[in-house]
Amino acid sequence: ETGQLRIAQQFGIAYLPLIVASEKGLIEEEAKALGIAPPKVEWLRLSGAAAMNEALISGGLDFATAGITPMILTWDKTRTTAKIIGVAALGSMANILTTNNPNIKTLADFTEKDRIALPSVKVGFQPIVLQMAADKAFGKYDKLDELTVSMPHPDATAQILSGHSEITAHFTSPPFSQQQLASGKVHQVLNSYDVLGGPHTFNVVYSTTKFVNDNPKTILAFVRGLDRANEWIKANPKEAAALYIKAEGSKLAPDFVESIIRDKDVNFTTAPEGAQKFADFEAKVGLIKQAPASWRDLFWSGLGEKPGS
Amino acid sequence: MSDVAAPKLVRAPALRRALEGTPWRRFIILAGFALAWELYARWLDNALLLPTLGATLSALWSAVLSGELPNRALTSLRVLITGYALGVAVAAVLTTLAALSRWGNEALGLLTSMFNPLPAIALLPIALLWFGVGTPSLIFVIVHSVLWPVALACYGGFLAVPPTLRMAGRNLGLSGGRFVAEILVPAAFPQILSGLRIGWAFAWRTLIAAELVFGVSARSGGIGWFIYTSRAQLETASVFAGLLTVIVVGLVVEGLIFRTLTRITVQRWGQVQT
Amino acid sequence: MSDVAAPKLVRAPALRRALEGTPWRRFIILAGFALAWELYARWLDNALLLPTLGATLSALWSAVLSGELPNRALTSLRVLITGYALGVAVAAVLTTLAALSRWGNEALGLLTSMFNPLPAIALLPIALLWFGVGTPSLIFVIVHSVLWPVALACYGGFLAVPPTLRMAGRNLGLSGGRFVAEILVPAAFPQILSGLRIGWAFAWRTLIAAELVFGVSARSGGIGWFIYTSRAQLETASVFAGLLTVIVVGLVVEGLIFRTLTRITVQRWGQVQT
Amino acid sequence: MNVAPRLTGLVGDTTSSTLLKLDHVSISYPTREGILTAVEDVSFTLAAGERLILLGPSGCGKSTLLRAVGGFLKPSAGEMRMNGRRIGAPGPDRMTVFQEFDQLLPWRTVLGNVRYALERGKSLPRRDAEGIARRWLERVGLKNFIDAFPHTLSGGMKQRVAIARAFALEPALLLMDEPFAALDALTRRQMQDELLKLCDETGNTALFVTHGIDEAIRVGTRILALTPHPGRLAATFDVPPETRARGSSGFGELERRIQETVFSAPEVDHV
Amino acid sequence: MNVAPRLTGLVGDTTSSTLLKLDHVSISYPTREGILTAVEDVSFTLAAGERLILLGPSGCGKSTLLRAVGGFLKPSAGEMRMNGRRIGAPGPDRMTVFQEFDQLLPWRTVLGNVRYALERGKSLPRRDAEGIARRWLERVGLKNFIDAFPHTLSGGMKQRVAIARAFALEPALLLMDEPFAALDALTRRQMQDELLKLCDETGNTALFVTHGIDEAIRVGTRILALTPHPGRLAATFDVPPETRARGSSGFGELERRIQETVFSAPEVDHV
Ligand SMILES: Nc1ncnc2c1ncn2[C@@H]1O[C@H](COP(=O)(O)OP(=O)(O)OP(=O)(O)O)[C@@H](O)[C@H]1O
Ligand SMILES: Nc1ncnc2c1ncn2[C@@H]1O[C@H](COP(=O)(O)OP(=O)(O)OP(=O)(O)O)[C@@H](O)[C@H]1O
Ligand SMILES: [Mg+2]
Ligand SMILES: [Mg+2]
Repeated sequence: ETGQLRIAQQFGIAYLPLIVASEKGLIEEEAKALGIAPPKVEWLRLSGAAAMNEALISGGLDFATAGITPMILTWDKTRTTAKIIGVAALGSMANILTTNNPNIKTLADFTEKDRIALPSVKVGFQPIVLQMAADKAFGKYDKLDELTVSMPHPDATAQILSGHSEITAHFTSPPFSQQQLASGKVHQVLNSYDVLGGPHTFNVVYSTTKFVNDNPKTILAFVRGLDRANEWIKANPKEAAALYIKAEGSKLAPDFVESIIRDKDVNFTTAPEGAQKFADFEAKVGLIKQAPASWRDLFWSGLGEKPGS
Repeated sequence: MSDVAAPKLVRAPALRRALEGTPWRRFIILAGFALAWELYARWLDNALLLPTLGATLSALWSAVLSGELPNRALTSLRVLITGYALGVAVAAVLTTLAALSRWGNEALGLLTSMFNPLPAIALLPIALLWFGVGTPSLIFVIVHSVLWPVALACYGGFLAVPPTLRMAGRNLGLSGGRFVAEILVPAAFPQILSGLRIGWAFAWRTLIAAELVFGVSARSGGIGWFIYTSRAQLETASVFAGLLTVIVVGLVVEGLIFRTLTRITVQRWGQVQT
Repeated sequence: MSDVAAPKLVRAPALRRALEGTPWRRFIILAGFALAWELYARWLDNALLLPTLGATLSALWSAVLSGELPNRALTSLRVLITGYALGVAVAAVLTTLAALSRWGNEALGLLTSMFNPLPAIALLPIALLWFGVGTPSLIFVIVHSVLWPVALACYGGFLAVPPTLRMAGRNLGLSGGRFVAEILVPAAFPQILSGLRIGWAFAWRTLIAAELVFGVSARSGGIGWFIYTSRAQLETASVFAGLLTVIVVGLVVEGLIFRTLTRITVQRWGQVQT
Repeated sequence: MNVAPRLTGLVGDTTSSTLLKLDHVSISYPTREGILTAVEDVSFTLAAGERLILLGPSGCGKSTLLRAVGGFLKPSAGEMRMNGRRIGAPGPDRMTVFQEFDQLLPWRTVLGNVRYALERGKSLPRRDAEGIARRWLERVGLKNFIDAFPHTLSGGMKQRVAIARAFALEPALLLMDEPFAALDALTRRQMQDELLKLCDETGNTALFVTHGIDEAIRVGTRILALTPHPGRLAATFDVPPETRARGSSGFGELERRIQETVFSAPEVDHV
Repeated sequence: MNVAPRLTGLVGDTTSSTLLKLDHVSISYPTREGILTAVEDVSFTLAAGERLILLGPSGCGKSTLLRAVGGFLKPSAGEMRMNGRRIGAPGPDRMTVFQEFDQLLPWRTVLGNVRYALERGKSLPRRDAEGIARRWLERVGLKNFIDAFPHTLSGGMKQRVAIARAFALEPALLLMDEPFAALDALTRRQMQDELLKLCDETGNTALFVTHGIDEAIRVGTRILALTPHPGRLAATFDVPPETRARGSSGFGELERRIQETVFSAPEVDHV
């Protein structure tokens, strides 16, 4: 079993379970409970799935975190090489396509003049969900691609709220979606839950098969730690919000963070949801060569017992 | 009058001229570099991180055949050249002002030390505000990345122009822009050239790094877009194919433009040795 | 022997010395710039995109009071200085080799034109492989961003050293590193200084832009991390406070280090005019 | 000693023949240690058509004075007027041949240097400028090096290009700072003749720095001797035209007189 | 004309007094148009203690020849040997005073320039170097400018520093390229005396370029006259010691003879 565990996370409220687990030392506790020496956990920050992948593959990282769609792609691309595999989901939460253009009610209302900001290119979470939606609405998954523009969440939020920008729509995640909606200047066009037909995982933790096989107890301790964190968050949303604000040095209002945690479209769980649907879609549009037979193939065996999809 | 007799000239031997003309040293170094890459990549055997040169070349080949890479490279080059030209032009204006007045001088020093360290993302809100999404903002940040180093190098060069040469120019009644353009610029040309080289490289870097942040739409993305999408899809060979394209463009520009420029200017004028 | 008589010296008038000493022009320009910012931001009235100078200063103040900003700035400076020093050292070695042999010369030209245009992400896989996630990788990319412009500027300066001065040095039997260090470097110092300035700025830019891509340990990030998190939280005033810190550091380094260096070297030696 | 005739202080008087007038001029350089006075309290007038020689030991301020008249240095005290107007910026009416070898534009050929000076300094069209430039380069013996770049010339050849450039512009006042120092005896003699010819043809005025007493007598109509450090006026000598030929009776006599004044140290002969 | 005594081709012979030997040396520069031959087929020997003068019109290749002996240029044909060994890289055994004014290191003071040369060229400790440097700067009349930076010196003062630097190193072979051209008559005379004194004291050998025939006779023990373009040997003149004084009987005679050989054009006197 490894003596140290290097976990990289990105920025945002989606990583709340990791933050709680880290602040409360839950992983170390679970490791002790399993009878192994608690690994020294090192928390790193990296931006973007690509950097995560490279760090993971180069051996500079044990656990990477990213959106589920890039993780599926990475899983497919590394089938014969690094063989990456999911360790746990970080929670299900809806992403929302917002717009400040009052004329836009549905996807069909977008015109040549509109621009949709997405935080990442092509295989990122939001671009794929947008393609799935377009596929559903028009039968042509890349119909809206020409309107998309890549831009980080905060900048796109500033643009869309400023009102004098070409950016009229933004596919975004909590807390930006809530912030934008709360401003009253934008409205919702699309909810990713509607596209997927139900709740779906947003971010996942993944690692290499080799690491997972070599350190089964550490993995188990990690997932149990996350499970405990999730339970605690559900039980204590107010404290969770306070803990998040303190740990991240965030300037968001505690009430606002709490409201996000309580949101019905936000559910912190390690069980993957909708993974199969994402994988099937990626296979359909040719992003991956072959969809997994079951969503369980994407994840570490211990997770297969959970009620995922 | 006692003429200095006409110089006695003979042609240099053909072999020597041929040897001096061809950059055979460069080819050897390039070949060595290519070999080192190939061997290291093979030894590493991790195509996801570092593909072999062979794999990269075949990815390059297929991306060229499909027409995607040439298209993207052209898109990038268009933006790049526009931004570069603009940046150099603004640098020329700023350094001219700086060379002509104490105020301009102080302003240039101040602006450079203030803005030069700022990364492109610092300008994002302003750029988007003023120029909107897409190419114009991209050009704006390229100008930012070219302007300061070029201005610094030019101005440093101006300051180092020998006093006798300055006086010789002033003696002809030259002043203002004409003095700068016809005396200071050619006299400082070695430094200006190295500034232009640095600026060129930074224009590339900025373009590639900014294409993602500055809102490129999928259809109009350049080589930065190509690299990023390839990277997101873990097509490492394609990523390196994109980078190789950047390197090749860099070598071509260096070999064709900067070398020639050096040869027909400062080398011919005896301002630099080699 | 007919001595040249001792020079007749008088002290310059106190007022004139005082006026020349103080950079009052800089202050006026700075004030004008601050005013323009404040007015534009007020007119724009969009704190998400561009906060007023006042708001920025108060964000700066509170970030300084909380100790966060000074801490982060120090973290950044440590990394920055390490990377900068390393980059300059490597540049010194490369340009020395280039100045001493045709092979080194060609290699430097080639490497510079190949690698200078490559953005930091191009180095990511290699950096991760060699140095892992975190500070060492960060230093690696800073070295990359400093190395090439400094090498280009130095080498350009070396080439432009007047032949008589070279001969005077060689005449003393100087060769190799000593010739470079004791003749070429001081003779090319104006250009080296502008190269160092450019390199410094790019080290900052790279540091800020790269801190996230190259990994920070969550609690120990530098000023890039500060800017990034502020941005992620839409705290635009804090973003600008971070940028202002960069600007202030830039001004201090320029004013204290580079100006002084210029004054006690090339200005004193009469190698640059002002 | 010579006193300026009539004109003392007649400002703006351009009808008179006084071309240049220096009035208690001091010139100093700022240095690290303080302000170094290179030239102190020098006054003289120069009438049109005169050739005034500045003579003095090395480091006495000859070049400094010439640079000030050229407009490259501001006097720290006193006044300099040309044609009654205060001397301001440099201009092609006061073409200077500098003492240094690096006064040619390295990026122009020999012909290009002279042609460019004519185009800019006299606003001549390129055609005419080229013709004049060629003629003058022939006169200084460089017609075979017209397309060479300055860095491929010998020291003396560079100076000759600078001389051709200055002569070609036929400036109202020609400023020459030891222009013939790098030339061999024959070439120097020929250049001196060219200078005299030019002045005869065009009525040119010249202010000429040299350290050679014989050159001073050959070239000048009047000689100003400067004391060393800071340079002050020591004496003025008129050169009658008949004295100019080297063998002439007056030559040796004048040479000795100047020698005594300028170099107070007795001449040491080698044993 | 003079033929080298005995030594023709005796390679490696260091016991003899031959210090420098040039054997059919040609030197050329690569230019854009082709290869320019500046010096062609020059042979001579220089015995230790001699002072050989290179005399010739401007542009004839004097500096080129000097640079080749200094090791800064490779001959395109022929051989140059010093003490029997082929001349390779430049070194402080052949200190050169260059013709150009920018040969001082701008970043060192006057004293620093000379001291540094002694430290590097003769590996002297700083203390000793400083003492010697001071002494020589005094001898060239610059003791008041010891701490000045070169850019604040006049042309003649710069050259004097270069001369002091070269003298201070007491090189086996002193190479001087019109070193006194920027100096006034008196200073020049004094520098010539210093050179002669140095050579007497240390048995120094010198190769000296000048365009002044009288300087050649005063300074040299032998004079080589070069033809213009490409420079070839025109004639050699021995200067008997008794001829050296200007007033001496032999002086005028030798001067005229050299004049006739070197400048085939008749001397034009100004009317
Ligand atoms: N740029 C300068 N800064 C400071 N002092 C200077 C500068 N130029 C010249 N000087 C000083 O002014 C004095 C006069 O110098 P100048 O060049 O006028 O002499 P000069 O008479 O032309 O001598 P030479 O015959 O050697 O050329 C010298 O003492 C010199 O040190
Ligand atoms: N770097 C160079 N490149 C090409 N040609 C050169 C170079 N240096 C000198 N020459 C040419 O070589 C010839 C001889 O030049 P050199 O400098 O040796 O003359 P010199 O005898 O020293 O003349 P002066 O008395 O004018 O200094 C000249 O025709 C000159 O044009
Ligand atoms: Mg002078
Ligand atoms: Mg010469």
